[in-house]
Amino acid sequence: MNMNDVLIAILVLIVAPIVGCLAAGIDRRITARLQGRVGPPLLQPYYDVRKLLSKDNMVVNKSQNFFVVVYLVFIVLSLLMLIFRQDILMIIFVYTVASIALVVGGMSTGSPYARIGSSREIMAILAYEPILILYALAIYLLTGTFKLSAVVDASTPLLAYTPLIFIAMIFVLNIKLKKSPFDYSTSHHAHQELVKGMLTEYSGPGFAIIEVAHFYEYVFLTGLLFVFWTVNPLIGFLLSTAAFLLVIVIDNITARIYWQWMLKLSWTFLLGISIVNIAFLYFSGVKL
Amino acid sequence: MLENTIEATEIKNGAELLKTVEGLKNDGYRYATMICLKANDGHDFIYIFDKDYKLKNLRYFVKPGEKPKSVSGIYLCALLIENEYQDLFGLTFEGLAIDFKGHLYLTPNSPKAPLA
Amino acid sequence: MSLAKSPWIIHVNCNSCNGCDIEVVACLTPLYDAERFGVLNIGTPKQADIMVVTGSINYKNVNVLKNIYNQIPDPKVVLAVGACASTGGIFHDCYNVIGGVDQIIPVDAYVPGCCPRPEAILDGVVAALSILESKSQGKIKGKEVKLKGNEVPSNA
Amino acid sequence: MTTVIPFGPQHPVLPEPVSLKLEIDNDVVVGALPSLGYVHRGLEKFIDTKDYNQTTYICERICGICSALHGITYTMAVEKLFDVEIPERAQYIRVIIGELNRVHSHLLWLGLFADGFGFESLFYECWKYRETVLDVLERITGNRVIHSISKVGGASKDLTKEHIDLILKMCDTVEPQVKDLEKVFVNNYSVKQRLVGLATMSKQLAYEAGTAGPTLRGSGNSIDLRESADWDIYKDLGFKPAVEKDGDCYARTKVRITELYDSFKLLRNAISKMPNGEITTPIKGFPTGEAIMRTEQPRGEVVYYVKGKGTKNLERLKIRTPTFANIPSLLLTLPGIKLADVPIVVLTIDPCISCTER
Amino acid sequence: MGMLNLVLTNISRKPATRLYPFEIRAPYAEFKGKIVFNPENCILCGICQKKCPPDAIKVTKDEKKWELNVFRCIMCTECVTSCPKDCIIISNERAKTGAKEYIKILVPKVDTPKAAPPK
Repeated sequence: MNMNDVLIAILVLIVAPIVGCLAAGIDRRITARLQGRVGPPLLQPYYDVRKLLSKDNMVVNKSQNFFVVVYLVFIVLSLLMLIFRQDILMIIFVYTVASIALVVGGMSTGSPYARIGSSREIMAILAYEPILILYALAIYLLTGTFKLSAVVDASTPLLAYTPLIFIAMIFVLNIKLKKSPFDYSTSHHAHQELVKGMLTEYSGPGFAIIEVAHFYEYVFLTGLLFVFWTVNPLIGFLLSTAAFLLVIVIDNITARIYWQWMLKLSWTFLLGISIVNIAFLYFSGVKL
Repeated sequence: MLENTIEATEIKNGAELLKTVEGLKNDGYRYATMICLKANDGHDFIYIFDKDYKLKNLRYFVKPGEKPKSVSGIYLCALLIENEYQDLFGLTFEGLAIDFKGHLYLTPNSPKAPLA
Repeated sequence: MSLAKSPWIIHVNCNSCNGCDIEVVACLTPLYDAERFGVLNIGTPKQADIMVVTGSINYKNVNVLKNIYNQIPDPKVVLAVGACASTGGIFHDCYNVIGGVDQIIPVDAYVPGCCPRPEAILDGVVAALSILESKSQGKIKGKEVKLKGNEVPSNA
Repeated sequence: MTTVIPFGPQHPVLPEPVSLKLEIDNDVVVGALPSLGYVHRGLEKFIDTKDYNQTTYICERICGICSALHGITYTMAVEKLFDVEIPERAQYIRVIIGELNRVHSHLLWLGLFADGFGFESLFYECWKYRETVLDVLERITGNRVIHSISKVGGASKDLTKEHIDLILKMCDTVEPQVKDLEKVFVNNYSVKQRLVGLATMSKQLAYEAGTAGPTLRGSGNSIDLRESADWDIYKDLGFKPAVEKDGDCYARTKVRITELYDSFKLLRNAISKMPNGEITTPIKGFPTGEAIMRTEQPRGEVVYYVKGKGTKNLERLKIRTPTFANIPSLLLTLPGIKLADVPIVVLTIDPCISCTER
Repeated sequence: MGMLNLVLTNISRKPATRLYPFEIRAPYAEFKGKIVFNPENCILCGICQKKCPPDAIKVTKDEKKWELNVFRCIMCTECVTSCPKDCIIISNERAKTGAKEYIKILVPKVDTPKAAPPK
């Protein structure tokens, strides 16, 4: 690790939450416009975080704060690993640890809403995890290594051989951003079934840290989609932005459906198209 | 003397009430509601049933101290209104499907039997 | 200035006739869009700043109200919306009504009307914001309302 | 092992304190017990201190959503005690305000229902259209929510030519918007996933459980008090009840959407047939006797029983509201459904807790 | 695809929002905003107090005082229609939001009431 890497790491730590905050602001603004409203200012997520930091922290138990910090640290870690083009399989597992930390934090509070929200989040993890693994597998098949740097250094974009996995990844983005139709565990707007789901018992600074971690998560998730077209960073950026906008529109034109439906969708349709894509890669033996 | 009283069939005792209500259910009547009035130290009940937009009323006088019979065994939907009268008039119904024990609306702190 | 830009409200219906409630919800809908000020209707008291109370207090919901009030982290502001929440309104001498919200918990601002227009409720939220700001600067804590069975104040 | 989840009393899906103790076994409800009393004010006692005119305002505040029809039903019940016939124009005014009330109430319910299954943008859409109706009501009666249009002996405000134009214009703008909404509620895949086959009640069950309004009609029972003789003006307007056979949440939604169209038709008919003339009859003396009056509110049939004793105060006022009749049906439909469906099933009867508990 | 149409129309049009504190729609003339009392002609008959359903109006004859609890008033306009001297009017302005408010007005000139107040 040289000096340059440390600088990049620090830069990422500073820039990622700003980008994520703007993305969250754009998300809320576009959602409002789709609903025929004016919507909050662009920097509203930042105001929210600032306010939450100045409030009292009411916790049910001490471990709750610990899990929040674990969540933040592992999200940041997975983002840094993505930036430094590390092992994609490793990135996925670190990211899963982050999600699990949040689930355990929700479980530890004992509130029935948080518990049900957490168990639904586990279902969500079950739903998207196989697709992420297949995504990693596709990279392995195409480059012969799990290292992301191989994808970045290649001259053909990843999307050229993995269009079906890209579609599946858009659904993963949808599930992870907790947008309708997959917003059962918790979400920013929807509050109908479980109040705030697994985040019900968080308040003040604890909740602010979750929000900040969400900003990192926005960047990380769109980063995973960016990988599909690294040859030309501009196209990669447009691609991930388009996917992000698509998720917002889908959020606004669907109702929330059951987690059973989500599992069915991901284990049949999404897994199906991913496997078809993998099979194509395996049998044709194409390389980037 | 009151004018425009509503037509109602007089019922003598609890057993007759249950029998009549049973008969009305078999005739395809729908339970609308029941009205409780204070009268001569006791309570006057008016049961209202509906079929094809026509009302059928039963009037039943509950003597002071008598425990009225619940019709919630026949019409389940009667349980809410009977629980309500337990709260508001301090009555005790016999054979309620779900008994809130006089705490459907009121808590131990609120006024007791406010309409009695 | 940190609080005034992102007030999250929790709406508590105590004894209201729905008139004020639907107007509170109407504030969030496209025509009035309270989210312009960063207002979010949050379901859980632990993340709320402003408590919007509609309707008067009765003997059964008094503990619900106290519970929710105690769960909101400081600084917090209580906004009483409508005639019933302010004074008991038309129901003030019903047997099961204790009175306005201020009989039980400290109220910071009132919105008159039966029912208040959404504009009036927005005015109330704006008034609550400045109170919230001064409370946060002066580090004023809301006092804990004791929960003891179903007890009610003697003056009620 | 079953866990007990307290649904409410402060639950964000409903702006009202409905409280259900749900026994959950693996995400499936096995038992439900409603817990009422969070909105109980005790209005039926109020008649001791307020005279029969003031009681109109109290009845209107039983519920802020169907407020106009509460006021109208109460005044019609008291008019039965006085045995007076009110002018025809006043009756038409009551029909018009009542139908406007129904339009706004059904749009409100559609919105809340959409919110219940997590469809935020549809919720906002419904409430956006509802504002047009509220604007018209405000222009006519001076208040957005509580209208105070009916008083004992007639109507308190007359409809001017301008008001009638406003209503007709409102019908023309809102009707196509309802068509847009209907497309989403009836055709959207995700909405159908949630609603079809949920909380089904057979025709017989719904009838015997004493349900009222769209809950009853959604199960194939053609019972609508507007068809009965109690409020005979609807006969002249050519009213037919909206009925669906399936008895699930989807059918109840369709009933309400059809009723919206019916209301627009009734409004147009009523306006074209409205006669000129007086809007009030003088009332002399004090009410005596007893009377039962029933009308069809947006949520179903409401039963008013009034008893006068010859003074300015009534002796007894009893109100059986539609939600009061519909809540027992929840005990029958809730067991066996998923926890995620509880808000939808509770909302599908269009619960109005402040009506129920008064 | 009905909803897609709706959201796309929404985003292509101007938002429906009325920017309330910056853009105020003039209240309708019919709107019942608040009670305005004009003490000039008041005879302290107390009919408004008797008619008021929420008991918001209090008339004290000895102190010549007319009081209105603004936060209890329900804008039913019973007092407006029943006032024999037309002292009470309803304005289409909204009552103020904020601290609790009582209107207390001293009635300057009191004639003996011509019509005896009802019992």
